[in-house]
Amino acid sequence: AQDQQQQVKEEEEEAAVENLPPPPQEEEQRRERKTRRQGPAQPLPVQPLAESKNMSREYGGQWLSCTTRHIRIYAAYINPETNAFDQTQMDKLTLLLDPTDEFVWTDETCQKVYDEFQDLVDHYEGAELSEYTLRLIGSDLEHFIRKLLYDGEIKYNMMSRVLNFSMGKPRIKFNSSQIPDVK
Amino acid sequence: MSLPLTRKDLMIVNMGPQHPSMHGVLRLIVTLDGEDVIDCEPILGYLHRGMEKIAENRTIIQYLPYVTRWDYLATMFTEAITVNAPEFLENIQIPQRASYIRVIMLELSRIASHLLWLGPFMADLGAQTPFFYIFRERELIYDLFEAATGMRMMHNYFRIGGVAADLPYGWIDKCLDFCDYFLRGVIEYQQLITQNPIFLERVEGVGFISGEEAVNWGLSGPMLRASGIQWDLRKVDLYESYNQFDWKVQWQKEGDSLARYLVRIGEMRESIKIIQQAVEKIPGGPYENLEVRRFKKAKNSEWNDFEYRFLGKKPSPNFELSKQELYARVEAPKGELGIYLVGDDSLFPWRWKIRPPGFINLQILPQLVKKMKLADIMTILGSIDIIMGEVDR
Amino acid sequence: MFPMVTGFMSYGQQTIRAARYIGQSFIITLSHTNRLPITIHYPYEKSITSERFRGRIHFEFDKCIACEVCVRVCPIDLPLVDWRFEKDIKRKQLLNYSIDFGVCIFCGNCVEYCPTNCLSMTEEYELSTYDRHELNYNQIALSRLPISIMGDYTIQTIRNSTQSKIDEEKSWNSRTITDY
Amino acid sequence: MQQGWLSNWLVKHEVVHRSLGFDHRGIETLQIKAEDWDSIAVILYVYGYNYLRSQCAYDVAPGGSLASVYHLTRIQYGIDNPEEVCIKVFAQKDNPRIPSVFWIWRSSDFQERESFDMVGISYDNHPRLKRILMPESWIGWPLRKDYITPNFYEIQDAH
Amino acid sequence: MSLIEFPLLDQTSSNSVISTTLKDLSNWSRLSSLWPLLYGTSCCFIEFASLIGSRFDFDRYGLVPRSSPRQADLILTAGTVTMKMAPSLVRLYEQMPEPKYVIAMGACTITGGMFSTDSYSTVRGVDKLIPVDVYLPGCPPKPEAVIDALTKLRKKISREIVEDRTLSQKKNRCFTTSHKLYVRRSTNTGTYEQELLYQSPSTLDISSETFFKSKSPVSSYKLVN
Repeated sequence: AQDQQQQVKEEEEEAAVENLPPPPQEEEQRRERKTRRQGPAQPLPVQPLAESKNMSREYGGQWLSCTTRHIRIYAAYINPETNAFDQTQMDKLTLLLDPTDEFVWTDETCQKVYDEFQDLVDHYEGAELSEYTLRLIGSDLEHFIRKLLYDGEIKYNMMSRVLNFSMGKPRIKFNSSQIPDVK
Repeated sequence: MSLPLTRKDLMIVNMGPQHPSMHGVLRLIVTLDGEDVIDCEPILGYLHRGMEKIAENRTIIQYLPYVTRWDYLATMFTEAITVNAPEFLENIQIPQRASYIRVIMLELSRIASHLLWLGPFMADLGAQTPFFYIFRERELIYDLFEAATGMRMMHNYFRIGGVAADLPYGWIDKCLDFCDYFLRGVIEYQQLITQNPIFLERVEGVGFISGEEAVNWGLSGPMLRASGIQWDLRKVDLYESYNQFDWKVQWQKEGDSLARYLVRIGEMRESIKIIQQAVEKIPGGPYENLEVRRFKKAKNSEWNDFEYRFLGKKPSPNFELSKQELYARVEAPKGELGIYLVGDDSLFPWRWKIRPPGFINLQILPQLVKKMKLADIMTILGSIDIIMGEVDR
Repeated sequence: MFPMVTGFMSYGQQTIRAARYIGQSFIITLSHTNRLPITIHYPYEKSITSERFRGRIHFEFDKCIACEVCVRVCPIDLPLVDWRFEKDIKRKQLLNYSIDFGVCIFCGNCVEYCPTNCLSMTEEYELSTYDRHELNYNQIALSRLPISIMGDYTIQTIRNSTQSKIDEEKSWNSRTITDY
Repeated sequence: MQQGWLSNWLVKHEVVHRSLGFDHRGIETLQIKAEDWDSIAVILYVYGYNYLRSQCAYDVAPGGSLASVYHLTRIQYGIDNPEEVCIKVFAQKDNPRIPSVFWIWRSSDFQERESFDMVGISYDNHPRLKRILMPESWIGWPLRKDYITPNFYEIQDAH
Repeated sequence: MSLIEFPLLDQTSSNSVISTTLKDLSNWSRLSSLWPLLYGTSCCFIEFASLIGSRFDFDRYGLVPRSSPRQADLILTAGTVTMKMAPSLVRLYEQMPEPKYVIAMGACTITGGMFSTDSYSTVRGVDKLIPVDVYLPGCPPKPEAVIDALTKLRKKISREIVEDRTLSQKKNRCFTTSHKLYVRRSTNTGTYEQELLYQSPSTLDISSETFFKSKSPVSSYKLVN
């Protein structure tokens, strides 16, 4: 057990280092992986007979999720039509994109986010399935959405019930390169 | 212990973090065998906001508004400890009037805290009426606080070396009126609650803690005093000017929920006694140590002496903490509220450890609810009197 | 036979005891019948806030010397002071000043430490909006004076207990909340 | 360095420790090696320190060691100025391990878990040492001076 | 105008007298029985509780505090929401029946307030989690201010067009994929006191051994602020 803990502590040290911006070769690997995957990311086929099931208490009995406004990631299978929520299928991740309709989405922009999501899931291969990891994925997706918004690819949905402009007030002639990059 | 680990008929109930009688965002995972509690795991941290980390990046002046959010029922106590720790660290004297004002405010705050313990505690037991009664009194305390400090709950009133402002005109009379009124209120509560047969059935003998156990678990405040230990930091530590008043430590020896209830009710009356005495003989003079001692430069000069050099009118926003450490504490309504402060010769403390009474008192909960009934969890949790703001910080 | 009798007797005693406590509680309830109602019918009646009440911050542009003390004592470094150093007058010229009330916690530190008293607390607390970005007040919005509750003739004002003592001699046409 | 009487007492009974002087309120501070701490804790408990007021862990310096501080008090019947002592145990940052005093003072239950959660000291023999305040899957020790907050969307400034 | 898309001006809803009256009736009935969820995490909840008390008495507005989200249609997020609490808040919100309204009460839930700097666990504003109808600043707001926010919410409801909802009922944007992440058991299993009896030698179950060996967080879009 001691070795194990020592190892953990070493990794702890690494963690502090690795929270810094990723080194350039990391970026290259990402790009590489992007090119490796052919075509757009495909969702898994719909399971028409899926039922809502809950997890056992060994896994906490709670939804393992990342729940920000525009990105909801659940470690479960969700049927898109019936909303059946099968929590026992923990080998699947389901992304619900902008359930509160803050933005206007087209199929292309949706697909962009799905591609990004697939890339991130591939990147975290072998990492632990925990709320922390899902949050990392979800936060990166939120940043991606913000970039899309500032580049004008998606727009605020002015027909939605509430107008929060939660990613910043609309501004004229402003894009993501003008956002100061604070470390 | 002959209980098998996994029995088929054990039921696991998840209470919280959003549950009306969880006093905030506590989460309990309770393992039940029928009605009996076999195991109870408290999960905290749903309100963890990183107060200690924030303190490491704030001057004391900047940090003062934060502290009332630890224990938002007894707000004055958190402010008191936040100014007391640097005062001890830098040997700042406070004028007598400021000390008296502080005592009055602290005791009012203690009453407010105990009141807001009483209401939800009775609501947990099924009695809804006291909740409305206590809010009637609490609003009066809020009025007093708002008149003196400007806010109903988050006062930001204490300063290093005194208080932020003197009491407004007419406040003292109103405070005395409140004392007279509240003594009647306490009698009303006792008539309504203390003799009530249903209440007695539900609290008597529930959640028993022996004296040794209480000390070993590090309990403090009414939890400790209800188990027969006369331990009140106001008597033990002699801070502010509590030794100038005539009052008694409230304690009981039964150690159950009823004893804790009686201790708190008694403390409210003692607090009124202290307020009445303090208001009667409040001295004149400045409400703030207008000249905060100049550190480092003239180390050994006596305060107010000829050689003594004064720094300025108000404690400057750049109040510097010297490279020393200490553990300061006050007797908050829930127990011992302590600060372990490590200074670093800079504006910011190096470490600001909060010793919250609720956090320490809560850890006995799993042991207390074991082998009790499910409905007793509410009683026991209510009698511990936790506030998640200070448990999680 | 004997245990049954004692059972009945103890049951009877309990009943009497319970009835007595219920009666006692009812007396307390009834004792409240002759006091005045204490509910404030808020939009039509408003309680007068205390003089030290910390509401929205009022800012006077001309008094400010851009010293940034308010920023330094603010727990979150909130006030945004935008100034430029003017070489000809050798002084800092304030350009913009803004406080975001979506972040402000109304602690009053800035008001207490402001050297020129250009900041002050008003009694305005009805600040809720539909859009969070509207809460970011610039110097123009900050210098707006709120309508005093006492000056508003459509509203009945209510003094709470701490004010009634002070102005006893003044005859206001306002209700007072007292429980005493 | 002036030695307090408790330090003298411990010297008399050949207990390994180092006196760190007195803190600002005149409470004696002792440093004890991590490997001796469980046995010395028993000695102190038997001596009469039955009340663990507070347990605190902090990062002594960036890149330096970690410290675990214990404030002990002796509660007795009818005593006004009880004896107090402050114990410091230091641990290396790469492998911070300190014996737990859970089995002596139960009051350290949550506090040691909190110290584990915040600073990352692992207390040996603590029965349920896991994260208490942060989510259970959190990574990193937030109260260390070299902690870097992750780039989560929720904790970035509202735009 | 790069960021917003204005609503089309061709209103599809008919503006006849009868439908308007019906709309008004439904809005009126909605706004006069807003049942709030008793959701409170910290200090603001105490002010919210004073509203229940006799001096402010918010039952005057038809507000009956409910403990279950299934019966509530208004949530006042009273108090700080931390990252640990965020999934619970979203879950509570999702469990509420439509139509549901949110009032962000207090500075913490608008922008993070006093915890918007240096805190490593506070969510900076609940509109990062759920849509917010009315923002109510103050720390904590006075109970009168809460009533004022409620009045503004009622005003908003009274102007609401029912067709909005049905129009926006679109299909879910849902994407399921399989992952190769390592699944771990939770440590919060409800066996707490029992662990004392069994004394496993290494209860220290620090996860994430595999995490940092190969992985580092991908932070390619560092759009911080």
